[in-house]
Amino acid sequence: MTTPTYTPMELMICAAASTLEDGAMVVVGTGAPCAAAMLAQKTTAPNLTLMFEAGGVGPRLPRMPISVGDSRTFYEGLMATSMSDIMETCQRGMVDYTFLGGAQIDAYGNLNSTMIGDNYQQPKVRLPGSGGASDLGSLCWRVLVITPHDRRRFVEKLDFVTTPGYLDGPGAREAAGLPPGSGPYKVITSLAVLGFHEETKRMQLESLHPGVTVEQVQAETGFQLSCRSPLEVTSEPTAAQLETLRRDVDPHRYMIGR
Amino acid sequence: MTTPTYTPMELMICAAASTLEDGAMVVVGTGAPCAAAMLAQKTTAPNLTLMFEAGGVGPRLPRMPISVGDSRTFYEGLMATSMSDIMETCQRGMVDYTFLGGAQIDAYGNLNSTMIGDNYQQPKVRLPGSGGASDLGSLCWRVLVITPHDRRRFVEKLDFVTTPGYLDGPGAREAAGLPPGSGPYKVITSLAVLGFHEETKRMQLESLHPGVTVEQVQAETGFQLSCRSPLEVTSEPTAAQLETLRRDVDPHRYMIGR
Amino acid sequence: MSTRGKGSLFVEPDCDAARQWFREKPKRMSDKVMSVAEAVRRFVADDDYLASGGFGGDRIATALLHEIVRQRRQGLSFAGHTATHDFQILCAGNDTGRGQLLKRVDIAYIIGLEARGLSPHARRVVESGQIELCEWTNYTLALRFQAASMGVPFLPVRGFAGTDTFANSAAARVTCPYTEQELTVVPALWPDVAVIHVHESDCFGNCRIRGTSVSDWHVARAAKKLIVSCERLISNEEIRRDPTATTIPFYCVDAVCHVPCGSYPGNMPYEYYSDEEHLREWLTVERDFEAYLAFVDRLIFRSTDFEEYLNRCCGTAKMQDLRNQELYPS
Amino acid sequence: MSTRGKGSLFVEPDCDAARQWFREKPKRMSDKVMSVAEAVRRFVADDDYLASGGFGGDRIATALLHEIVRQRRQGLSFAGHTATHDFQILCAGNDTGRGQLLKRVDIAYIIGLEARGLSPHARRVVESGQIELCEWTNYTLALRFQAASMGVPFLPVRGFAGTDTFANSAAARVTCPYTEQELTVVPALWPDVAVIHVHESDCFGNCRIRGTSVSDWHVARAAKKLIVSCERLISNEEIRRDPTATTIPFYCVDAVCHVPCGSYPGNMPYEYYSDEEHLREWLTVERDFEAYLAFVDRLIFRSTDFEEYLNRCCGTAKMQDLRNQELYPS
Repeated sequence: MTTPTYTPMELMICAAASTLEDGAMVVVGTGAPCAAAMLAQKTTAPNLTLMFEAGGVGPRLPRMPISVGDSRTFYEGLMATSMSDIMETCQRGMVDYTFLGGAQIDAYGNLNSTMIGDNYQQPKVRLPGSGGASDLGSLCWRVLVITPHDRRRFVEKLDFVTTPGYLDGPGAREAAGLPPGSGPYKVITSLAVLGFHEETKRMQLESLHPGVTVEQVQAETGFQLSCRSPLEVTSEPTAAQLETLRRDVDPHRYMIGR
Repeated sequence: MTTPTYTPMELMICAAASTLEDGAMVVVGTGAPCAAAMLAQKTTAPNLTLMFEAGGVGPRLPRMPISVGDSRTFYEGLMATSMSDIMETCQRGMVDYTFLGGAQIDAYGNLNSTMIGDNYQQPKVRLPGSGGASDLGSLCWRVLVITPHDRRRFVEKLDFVTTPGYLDGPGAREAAGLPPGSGPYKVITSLAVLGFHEETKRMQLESLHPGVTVEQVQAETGFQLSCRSPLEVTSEPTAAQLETLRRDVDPHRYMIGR
Repeated sequence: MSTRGKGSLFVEPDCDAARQWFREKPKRMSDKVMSVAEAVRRFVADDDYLASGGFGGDRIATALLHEIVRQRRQGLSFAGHTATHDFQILCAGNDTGRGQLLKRVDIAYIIGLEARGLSPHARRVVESGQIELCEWTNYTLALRFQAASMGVPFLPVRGFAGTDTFANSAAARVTCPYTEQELTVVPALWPDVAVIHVHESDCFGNCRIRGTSVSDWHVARAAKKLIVSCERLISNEEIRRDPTATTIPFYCVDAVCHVPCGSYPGNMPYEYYSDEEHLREWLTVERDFEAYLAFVDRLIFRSTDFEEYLNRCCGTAKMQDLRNQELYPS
Repeated sequence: MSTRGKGSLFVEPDCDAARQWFREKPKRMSDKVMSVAEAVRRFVADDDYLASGGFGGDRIATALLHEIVRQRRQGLSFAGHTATHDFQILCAGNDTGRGQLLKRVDIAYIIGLEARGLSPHARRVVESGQIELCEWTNYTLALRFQAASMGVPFLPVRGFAGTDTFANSAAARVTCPYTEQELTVVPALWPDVAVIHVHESDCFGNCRIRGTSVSDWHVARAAKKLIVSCERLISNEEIRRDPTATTIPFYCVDAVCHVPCGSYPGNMPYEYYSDEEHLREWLTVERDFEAYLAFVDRLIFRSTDFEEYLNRCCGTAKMQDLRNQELYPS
């Protein structure tokens, strides 16, 4: 038996897809998260319900949407509704997962998609802002992040907390009035899969991608990482995953070509 | 020229219709208010927009609805929406008029449609309750009442304040947080048309129906009435009003037969 | 002014408890079609808080309401949100020798059937003092469903204050942090179970409603368990042909019952008008208690199902007449 | 935690002032069809607070936005509620030698065009510090429109707290009178004027939208003045044939502009897909400031109207291709 060859992006998408169990509801964005959700739906989670923040519910995605509000997000869908309906559905506790990203992430899974720099009035780079991220990161049960892994992104202190992770540690979400039991769940990077320590709420290594070392991951991370024990090796994409991903999910290689 | 003959109910409906100016928006119920609004629309106020609290907007009423939620309320209508949309439209200040009724009314135009008796826990008669009345009476600009005139209804003190009129006098609505400038406007009865004194906010006689005296009205009223000066005589229905009312609005004499 | 009405809260506005419920609610697209009897057996429990869709006598889930009475549920709380004929049906479970179906009622509008008059039996039930009451209005009760469907503990409203209605409600007052204005707020209301009649549903519970939605958009989303009955069972392909038309998504729904004419004797927009003759019969017969007992015995308790009721009250000729009244009013 | 973010309120959440406006708004069913130029001239004033419907590059009122730029409105406030290409268009009015169109922006999402990347010119405008900013999120900004459309000064939300986003917003905290829980509330936002592109409207402004409504149901009701552009002008009879389909009623609308392909280069559900090629051209050309000035000069300032822009960017063959992409995606 030969090991299938795959790109880091393919590994990330497949790892993310494996996280989504059948019968769950997930608010997804464009790009890798959408590919992961589509892949899950076409393989292990046929009853996964995809939702998009502009109002699309349960589409038969003909191809990946370019915008989370474009018509692909409700193509042959179950419902085309409003942004409020989606957000309220999250707020009342119906939605299991969301995928978020950002320019920076810290040890507690807080995310920055607002600005780089140390002065809000005069940012070095002004980024788009929260969009729906802060809402979804507050209101869905579990937040998944897919991101390249480097020191510029994995930082000790964010320039701006756009979206709450575990804020400054245990109990902080609840103290801020965010729903108990919600928060960051997995961070799937180009090097590893990370989770959050149950008590400290700090990010910890759960599995290394094949061939990657702890030292390599730590070197690309701006804060101290602990390791869950036993530390595992990330499952490689299955042949079925890769075939479906390449043939049905992203035939034009929008994502996996990156 | 002969005076047209008409019933007291016809007079009340025509007087109410004359109150509604063209281009206004009005939330109506079933019965006399609906007849008045239809009559206004077919005579002097073609641009009157009828709304019903269950969600009907701008129907071409084929006949009078039996329920404010039945399908007549949006028959060939402009919009079939929700109760919240109607109430919110009132709350944000779009709606000029509403018609309300009740088992009792007091000098400040407060209305009771909840119970008769002096003990809430054990009422002599339990009535349906507010329905949308308290909402509409709070949120529309002007409240119109069409009612038979007798001492049982026109009382010094209500058994239960279901719907706020001017509560206990000047400034009370505003103090309760109700929108400034809103409140009871006209009370059209079987004997007279009454309004509210600008300063005291108490009900006052504005016009007597033909042949009715001040003494007669006062005798049927459980609180002291003042008179606007000059006190007028209620305009009789015009021949055009009566013809339209009888032929187009209520051909089956549901209301005008009473 | 008091800062909180003295009425009782029948449901605590606890968002986090509700979140936990909704988290665990099954969200697979499974076939949920079942009989009315099974749906009520599985999803309506004694002591549940019940909400009923439509507008009293318009687009009501008559078959489901009958079945709740027939299965003799006990101790229910109920949202009397312009409840007219629906409330009248439920009252057949009180003081008719089968325990007490209704125990607590949030009132906006009950007992009356709008222009048709008051229900004598509903008056008997409510005036006897056996039911705990809390006063609301149509909008504030709608707003309570909206708060629940949004997942927040309260929503503000500008009306309602200064009245005995407020004083006998469980509404409260807060100060607006922007305007310093005092405002009324109402607490979120998650019904344990709701019954809603719709025009069309697929087997998973994706539903369409034509005409006014009254408060059902919010009721459907606020309810912990939701049973829908539908005039027509349609394919999932048909739902997907026009996703804009979907009013209630499958993940809100626990059971789908196919009940043609299911709103009878109520009005169903674009389908059939209300049977005013039969509704008048209810009101008349209720005046005579013995006659009333025989009436509900025959029509509800000793009918096997809604179809039998329908056959007893409304033959095909009459239904055709109601369809004509609806489609060609004059 | 601070009880109020330090961001500025660009619009006071004064329900009573808004009520007065809505009371005086004309509510006759009059013919409101007019040209884009006339609608903008009459209903968009300098210093207005502007809201834009759709979702950045999906169902946007491109023609109206171009015209606002072309007529050189100054000092506008703007709701950046997933504002992508719409924000990019408005930024053509800043730093291009014609004063400053944008002055203050409530931000949920601007500058970025989702997966397409960031707009260099929008970054120039925002990073220069000339625009006053206040931070929000997509939902909280939607909720601000909802509060305004409901006529209440604020609405609560459970998210958003504990972040720098909150700290730089004008959100506040209140205590729930039922649960004693601290909750975030956001202030009502009444835009002076909103522009929304819809599928169909009659001449009075009764509108239909197919597909997701994003926040437009609330934006339309919150806006003091509302201009709609539509793909198709339909008869009032057609509106009355299906009142359930009406999303925006005439009494919210001040002007109706018939603009086929009016969302181009954005996506219009069931009509045409976004022109990604043209959107890429905008992003590319913006990198070179001189080229950018010439680009917007030619396409906006020196085009007479949207039709001319459309002819310059998108011939019939390309539009047919976008229609095919929309209707037969693969």
